[in-house]
Amino acid sequence: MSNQEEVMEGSHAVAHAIKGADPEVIAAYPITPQTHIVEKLSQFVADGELDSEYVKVESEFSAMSSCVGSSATGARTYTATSSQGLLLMNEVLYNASGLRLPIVMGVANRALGAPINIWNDHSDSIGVRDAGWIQLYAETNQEALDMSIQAYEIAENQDVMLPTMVCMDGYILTHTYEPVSIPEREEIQDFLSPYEPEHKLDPENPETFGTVGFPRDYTEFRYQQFDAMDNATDVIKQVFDEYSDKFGREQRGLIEEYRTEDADIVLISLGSIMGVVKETVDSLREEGKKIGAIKVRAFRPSPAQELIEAIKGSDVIAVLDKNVSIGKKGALFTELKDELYSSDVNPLAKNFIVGLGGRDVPEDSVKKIAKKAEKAKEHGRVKKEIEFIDLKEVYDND
Amino acid sequence: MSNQEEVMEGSHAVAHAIKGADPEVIAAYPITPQTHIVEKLSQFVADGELDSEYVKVESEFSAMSSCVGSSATGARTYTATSSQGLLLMNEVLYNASGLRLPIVMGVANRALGAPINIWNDHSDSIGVRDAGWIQLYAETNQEALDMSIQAYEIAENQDVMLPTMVCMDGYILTHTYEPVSIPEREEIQDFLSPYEPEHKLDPENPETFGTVGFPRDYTEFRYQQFDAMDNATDVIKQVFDEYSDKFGREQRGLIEEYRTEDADIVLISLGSIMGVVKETVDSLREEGKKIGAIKVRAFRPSPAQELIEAIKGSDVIAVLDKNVSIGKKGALFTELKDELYSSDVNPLAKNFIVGLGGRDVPEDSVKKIAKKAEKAKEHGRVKKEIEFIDLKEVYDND
Amino acid sequence: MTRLEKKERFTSGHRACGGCGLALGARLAMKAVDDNSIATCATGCLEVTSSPYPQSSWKIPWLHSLFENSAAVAGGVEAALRAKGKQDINVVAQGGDGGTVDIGMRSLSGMLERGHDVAYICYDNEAYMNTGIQRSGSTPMNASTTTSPAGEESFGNENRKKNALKIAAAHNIPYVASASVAYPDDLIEKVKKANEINGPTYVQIHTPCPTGWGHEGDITVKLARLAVETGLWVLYEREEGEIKDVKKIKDRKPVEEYLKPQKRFKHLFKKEGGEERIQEIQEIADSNAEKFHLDEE
Amino acid sequence: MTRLEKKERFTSGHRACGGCGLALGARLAMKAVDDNSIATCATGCLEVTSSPYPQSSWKIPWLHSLFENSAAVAGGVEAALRAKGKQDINVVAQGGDGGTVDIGMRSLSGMLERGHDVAYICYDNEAYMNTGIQRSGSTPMNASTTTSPAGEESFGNENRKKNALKIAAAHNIPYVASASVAYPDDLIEKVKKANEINGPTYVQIHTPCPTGWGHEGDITVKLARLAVETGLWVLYEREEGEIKDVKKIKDRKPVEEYLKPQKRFKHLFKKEGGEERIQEIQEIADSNAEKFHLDEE
Amino acid sequence: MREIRIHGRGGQGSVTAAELLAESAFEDGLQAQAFPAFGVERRGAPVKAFARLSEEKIRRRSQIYTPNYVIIQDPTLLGTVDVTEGIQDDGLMIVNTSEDKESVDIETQADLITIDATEIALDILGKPIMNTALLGAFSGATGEVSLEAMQRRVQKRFPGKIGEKNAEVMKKAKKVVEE
Amino acid sequence: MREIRIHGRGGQGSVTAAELLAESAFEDGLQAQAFPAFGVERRGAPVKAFARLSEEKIRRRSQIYTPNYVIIQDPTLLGTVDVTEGIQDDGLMIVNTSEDKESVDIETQADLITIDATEIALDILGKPIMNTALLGAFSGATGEVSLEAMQRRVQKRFPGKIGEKNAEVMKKAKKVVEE
Amino acid sequence: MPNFASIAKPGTTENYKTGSWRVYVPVLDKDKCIGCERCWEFCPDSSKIEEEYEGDTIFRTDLDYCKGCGICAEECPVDALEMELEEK
Amino acid sequence: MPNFASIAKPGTTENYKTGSWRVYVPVLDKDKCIGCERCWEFCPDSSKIEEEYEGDTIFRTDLDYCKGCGICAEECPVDALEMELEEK
Ligand SMILES: Cc1ncc(C[n+]2csc(CCOP(=O)(O)OP(=O)(O)O)c2C)c(N)n1
Ligand SMILES: Cc1ncc(C[n+]2csc(CCOP(=O)(O)OP(=O)(O)O)c2C)c(N)n1
Ligand code: SF4
Ligand code: SF4
Ligand code: SF4
Ligand code: SF4
Ligand code: SF4
Ligand code: SF4
Ligand SMILES: [Mg+2]
Ligand SMILES: [Mg+2]
Repeated sequence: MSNQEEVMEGSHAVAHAIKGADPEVIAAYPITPQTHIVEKLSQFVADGELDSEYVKVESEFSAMSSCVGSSATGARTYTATSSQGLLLMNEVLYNASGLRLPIVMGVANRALGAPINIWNDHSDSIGVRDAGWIQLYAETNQEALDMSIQAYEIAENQDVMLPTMVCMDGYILTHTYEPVSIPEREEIQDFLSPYEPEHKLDPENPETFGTVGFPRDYTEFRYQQFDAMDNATDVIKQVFDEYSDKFGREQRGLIEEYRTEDADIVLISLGSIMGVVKETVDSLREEGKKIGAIKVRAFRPSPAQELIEAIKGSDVIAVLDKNVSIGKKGALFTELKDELYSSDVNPLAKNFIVGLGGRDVPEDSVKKIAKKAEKAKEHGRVKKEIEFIDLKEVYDND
Repeated sequence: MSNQEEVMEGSHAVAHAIKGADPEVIAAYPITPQTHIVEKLSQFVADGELDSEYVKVESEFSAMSSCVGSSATGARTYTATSSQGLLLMNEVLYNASGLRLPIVMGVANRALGAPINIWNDHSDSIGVRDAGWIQLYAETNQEALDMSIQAYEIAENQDVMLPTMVCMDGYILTHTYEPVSIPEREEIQDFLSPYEPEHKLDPENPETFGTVGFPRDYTEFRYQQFDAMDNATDVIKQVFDEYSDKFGREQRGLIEEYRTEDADIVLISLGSIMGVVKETVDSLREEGKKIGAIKVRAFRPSPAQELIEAIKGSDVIAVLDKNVSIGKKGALFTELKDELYSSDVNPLAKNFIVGLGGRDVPEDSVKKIAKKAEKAKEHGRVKKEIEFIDLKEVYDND
Repeated sequence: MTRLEKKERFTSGHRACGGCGLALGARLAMKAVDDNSIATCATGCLEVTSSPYPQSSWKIPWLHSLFENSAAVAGGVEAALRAKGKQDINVVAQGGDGGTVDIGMRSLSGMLERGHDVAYICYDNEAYMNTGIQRSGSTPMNASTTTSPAGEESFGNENRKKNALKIAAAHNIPYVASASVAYPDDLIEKVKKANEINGPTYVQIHTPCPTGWGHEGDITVKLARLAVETGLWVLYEREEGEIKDVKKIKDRKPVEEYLKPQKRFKHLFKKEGGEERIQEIQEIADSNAEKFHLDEE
Repeated sequence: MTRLEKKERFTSGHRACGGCGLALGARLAMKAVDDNSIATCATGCLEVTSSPYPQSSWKIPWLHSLFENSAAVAGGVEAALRAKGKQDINVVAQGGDGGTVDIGMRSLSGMLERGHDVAYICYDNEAYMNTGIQRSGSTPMNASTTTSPAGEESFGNENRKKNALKIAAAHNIPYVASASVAYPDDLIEKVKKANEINGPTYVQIHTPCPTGWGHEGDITVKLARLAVETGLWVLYEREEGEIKDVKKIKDRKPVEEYLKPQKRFKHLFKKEGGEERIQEIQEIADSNAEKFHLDEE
Repeated sequence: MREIRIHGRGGQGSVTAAELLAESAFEDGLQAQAFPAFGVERRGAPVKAFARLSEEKIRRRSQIYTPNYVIIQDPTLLGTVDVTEGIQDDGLMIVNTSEDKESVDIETQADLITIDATEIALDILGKPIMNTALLGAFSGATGEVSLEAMQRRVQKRFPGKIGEKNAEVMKKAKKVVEE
Repeated sequence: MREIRIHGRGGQGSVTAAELLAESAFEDGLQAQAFPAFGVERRGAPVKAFARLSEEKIRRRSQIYTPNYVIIQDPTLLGTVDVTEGIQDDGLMIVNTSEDKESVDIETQADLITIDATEIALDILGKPIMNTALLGAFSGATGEVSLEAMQRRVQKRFPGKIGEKNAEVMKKAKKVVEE
Repeated sequence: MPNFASIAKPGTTENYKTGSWRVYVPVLDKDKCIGCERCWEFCPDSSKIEEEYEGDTIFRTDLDYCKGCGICAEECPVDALEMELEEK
Repeated sequence: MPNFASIAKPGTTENYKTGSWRVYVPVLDKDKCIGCERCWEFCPDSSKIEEEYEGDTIFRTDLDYCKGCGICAEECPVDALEMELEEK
């Protein structure tokens, strides 16, 4: 199929990518909107197209637990989940990263209950941002499938050895058909280094994993993880570059800039919303506005340096968060402002909470946001720092 | 016992406070270092001193789930946990807050595995800061027990109706004996408003709880939660004031300032570490240094305004985080800098990761931190923004 | 002549598929509880189709929390009622087969073990239907689902249906029963009994799912009946550990009659080797017949 | 004359209390697995005392992940071995009673149901010992623990010991067995068999805990023996569902002999009403005797 | 960019229709996108599916509010669902009905054509699965997508007899519309 | 502020001793704190417990590194544990041993006293539980805490015979030390 | 927003008429019907209404909710119900 | 830091001598010992060492690890072991 594009559902595109990465073990549990990924993988296995052990666990907790067992045994491992499933795995997520197991997980982003809601936002993966996982966010199905391959090369790098999440918007990507180009299995295998971990469960060399870490050593283990995440920054760039070169993509860097060169106003977000953001930028550019956008492709490690660099020169940044920490703000916004504070780049900053629980974010809403940013620029100050966009009735906080 | 001090373990002090608050249902699962709290409560029940239904669940997931059931039935409810137990509850935490159930939970803060570690840090409760719970942090056993009472008055307030965590450092508080004053049961009952929720599971008025929230409504529900957390800011202050007045405490406000009046350098943290921080401030003050400290008592809602106000005039702030988001920084630091960015208070800011997994933080370490802050002041800039303190050997990043 | 209670505590307007056995099961079960009851419900078809905010199909107080905790939530409700001295109120926990025998197993096991006065009802449609027909522990052997699809190298689900009734009974609870939407009186009687008995009780109701099983909605009840008549789903009670009141079968039908109308078993009739698989299923029915002395002489 | 394998795969220097039945159990179980094995272990006394970084008491590859997932982790190990064509390596999952019958029940149930080739060993010391002797589902009735303390209004634990052997067996797995540290040969034979049999197997070992039960360390083995001799802990195997090889008792001892040396039952001998409680326990032993035909004529 | 909305009922293949549309357009050299109305609908309930066609890469992933084309699979929907919502004034609505367009109960500025897709489907497939007939009609009425591409895609998706018959249905429907 | 470290073995009541110390000092009007060395130690393993006494409110909650007083419950610890670690030069070490202080294998600048607490305990309690004897000795040797307060606290904690006997043990030990 | 915790009032899905989902409709031959109630018992949508017809009890379909699944027709012991494609 | 994932080498707790925990010590009457191995079998700390004594097999205690629990003495069928307060 190489470089031959095909119209395909996002979930299936990812499943094809994973088939090419050839994990030895898949352990997964169904949850909307991740289901089509694992169903497709099941079908590959049933049809003999993929030679993985597929463990049909009884819960997400066991999905990630079986991944831990499998990865510690030296097997390349895959799982995927969403929302409630990711929350249920929470304890195991920390465990996987603390054990330094390069598991790759697809996250079909979905909102959290209560109230139960099966539609897209980012509260799920953002909510586990402390768990020590690398987090990549895809804008398109192409990116989702490419990242699913890249993830193995990043995670399994000896200087990294951290589990990696590939986040894609539930429904908006997973259930949407669009053209993608899927590398051949051989090409993928050729791109990926074989997984040969230094330590694994092996009767030939019987090591003990998951010991008690006393106060004497614990800080150092955490620091090593911290350090590895630091290393990941370069490794990610390198892998993105190599991949782009090999497969003719232009997906480089932890962030992507869009018409930011001379932009006074910069819209910043992550995931599939970037499409409509770019469209909005284009149409506002046509109106003569100096506006640009930044897409965050890696949220962990935090792309601090890249962001500051890209924002330089702008007057106002508007951060669109598809999550909100109740009692605080959107996570991307908070984390970005942290970086801005200690830089000499100091635009006005506004946070917009958008798209919670599948609330659609059409161009009009993004234009509204751009207008608010413009107003801030005019006034030279931010009146209301955080706003929920398209809030109904009494709750409209305009 | 009123205002009659007694030397008591922190866990037992909290258990006494809870006994006074008289929850109808307790559902808890043992985990170090929370155990003494629930063991004491068990003993109270076994001895007929406390008339609660004590549900000895088979996991923390069920602990919080039973709390959800109980609280939704209109019963005042208590639980306590730590670390892995809190992580395991994660999914239910979001559920409890989304259902707006004013459950009170004690968290005996402990580090997270892997590697498994039973000692104190704040990664557990900080790790669930997005879950929609109010989070209070105690410095002393007195504060822990007072907060355990105050929590009900805050959580059950009709303008709040949010679950509340009372965080206390594992071992350092839970297992330490020190003098505390425990109000009489009658005084506590007198202080607390009766719990009479507007909505509950009741055959007389059979409502449906936990419905599906479609994209049409979901944002609004989240916004209501956001709003309620906003209300909590004032409610907390009010409850703290009333309590202080009634019981002769001086625990007011979402933060506590310590000798900050003319301080050039301000150390900021939360929890039991504040004791040694204050000691350090005193001894550096004696050396003539203009140094002060701020204790964060409420982390959710974020005490943004109060913090900015208190920091005003300082040259350097040093934030001591007993947690670290791998790939980012300490949460208190990141969140504080977010607030600073949009204020006109602009000290230099440094982040120190301390006390992970029970690593002791003696006065010497705090002095080291203060010295680093001083150096930053001298140089007029921050060289290294985040530092792990007391890192061993090769890992020392000085 | 009218035998069943007319009052509907699970009302019309729910969004279940036409011919949904689960909806029928819930409707019948709700005839067995009186108004003085509180229900919990796990995530799944039943929950999603019955509680689209701001609407609800439930006439008794009802709480959905999560997928895996219906039993634990019910335990909390029951504890609260005990604390309030309102033991007269019945507590019913509900879940699908996935929410019960798989992801809900720990919370169910804990609730049973602790002896809560809760009647647990499992609506068994033999797969995760709400998410699109994935295999659950309760999926019968050789059924094709979206995660155990029949394919070149697969005959569908490889494991035998998990025996949740036996697992529940192993908790030494006073009452366990199987029921079927094809036998409404029996179903209602069993749920009633489960409610009346003090302590934890467990009832598993077989509820065919036209969408998931791939049959026309009109034969939902017929299929439920065939499951019983072939010996694949045995109706019985277990009181204080003793098996009781097994529904005997007059002329046990061959399993093909049950399998044939269902798309999930289609491959057994098409693929080479399918016959042996059908035989395997027949053996399950035969062994049930033997174990439970099903055949009426 | 030397009968047990001399090789220790669970070595000295572990931090278990003196006289720990659990450590003895693990040591014996590790004699039943050969070097070509991989073990997982749930959080608990065994894990904490045997793996203080940078040291380990384990001679076979060993992995501790969390408290509640030993079975699921082992399932993942086994799947990886299958993928690598290394089915010759044995996989052993270990957990305490709490990690098995309570918090680990879902993951255990799932592993058993899916048919992984894993031998699960539950070390049953009848409470959460690692965290300071809290009640578990496996705590016997009337035992005082820190969360089910005897007190003015309490005789300790209110529920009967959960029958995890029966629950495991209800999963239709090929082999289930109970063992005791007082019978090392029997124990080793059973763990060996569990390992050899293809598919999921479950062995529960009774392991007295001086600290938690409140007895002197020297009588750990004696107490384990008394549990068997009184009929409170029955040694048996269940192969393909059939109970086999029940260890018969010559002169069944009264339960007092077992209860008396243990502080957790002290209140039964002191508090008013204790006698009836002891009688209750005797009845459990008697009913075991009846069910399993324990008494040797 | 052209935006298309398809109305149908759960089980009628509206989503498949949107997907086939996108696939075929892509074969024709257009950029294309298709997605369902992400819902919890069950068999029988009214559902929607969407597609976008464009000469340029499609980046927009928001819902479709002002479609250029609306396809209605089932005339019984007209009473229940606001099928005209947002339809562009110069847009086109294609309705499956045995009636002629004057008698159809739709008020719109947009163009409207009717086709008895059910009849065609019953005729050729023997089943009232109308989605492919409506695609054929769409091809005929709009020229946005070639019949050939559609036929190839439907046969790819349903190899063998079923695909062939559906290709026939498409052709027939296209012809009917063009007449 | 005075800082105290108690060495013992799991099961010997070192933590209880620290707690009683704090409680008694508080009764005497001092501020006090007690805490264990937070570990995973099992019965028989060497353990430590700590206490702080002060005229002012105690805010410090870090570990104790340079104790003023060290109490050693069990002479067999001397070979295994560095009991002198951090002891202040003007500090005091109290060792339970039947030997006299010259023969005890401890090198320190601090003062050192020995007491045969085991004998006293065996004598009065009939069990080798030495913690209360050592508390009595501490009271006698340092005067930091009154015997009376200690006796009240131990009787409060262990009502009845056991408390009484332990009070007696304390008194006896204090006297022995003072002699 | 009527409340803050997504709470719904009992039985309110009755405001949603699932009758619109129907493609086929059960048509009753009132004369055949013996009022045995089986159709009502087995209807997943509680869509049968008891009624008098010429002095006898019969069960007619509640077209507001009937989804046309056909169970009633299938289960009617006297074949009093026939499923027909509905003209709306 | 020897590795990054808290991995330990097999059997290394043997570097930690739990013998120091001991208060009582089992003292063997070598002449009584019949070398039956029961003490070794039942020792939770693998602290018995097989040895020759006057041509016979006996089991002596490994004082490096023996915690002095007393199981061996309790289980010895010929009472060859006695627990004594250890003088260190
Ligand atoms: C933790 C978690 N994992 C997965 C899901 C997704 N999910 C919701 S319902 C469901 C399947 C329900 O199956 P079952 O319990 O059998 O009920 P049914 O829908 O078949 O009636 C799944 C997998 C979830 N909501 N939460
Ligand atoms: C999710 C979670 N909850 C609680 C704990 C605390 N915890 C660790 S071990 C343990 C008890 C272990 O009991 P059991 O499984 O019976 O093993 P034992 O220590 O008795 O041998 C508990 C409660 C934990 N580690 N993780
Ligand atoms: S999918 Fe099956 S169980 Fe779910 S609503 Fe439809 S018919 Fe009922
Ligand atoms: S507490 Fe019990 S089980 Fe744990 S190490 Fe000590 S004796 Fe063994
Ligand atoms: S089942 Fe048939 S006969 Fe019976 S009431 Fe219904 S329509 Fe009438
Ligand atoms: S067709 Fe189905 S929904 Fe309609 S009345 Fe008959 S059984 Fe009920
Ligand atoms: S048990 Fe006794 S007789 Fe047997 S080997 Fe040991 S010491 Fe010797
Ligand atoms: S006393 Fe205990 S530890 Fe020592 S050798 Fe005997 S059995 Fe082993
Ligand atoms: Mg199901
Ligand atoms: Mg245990």
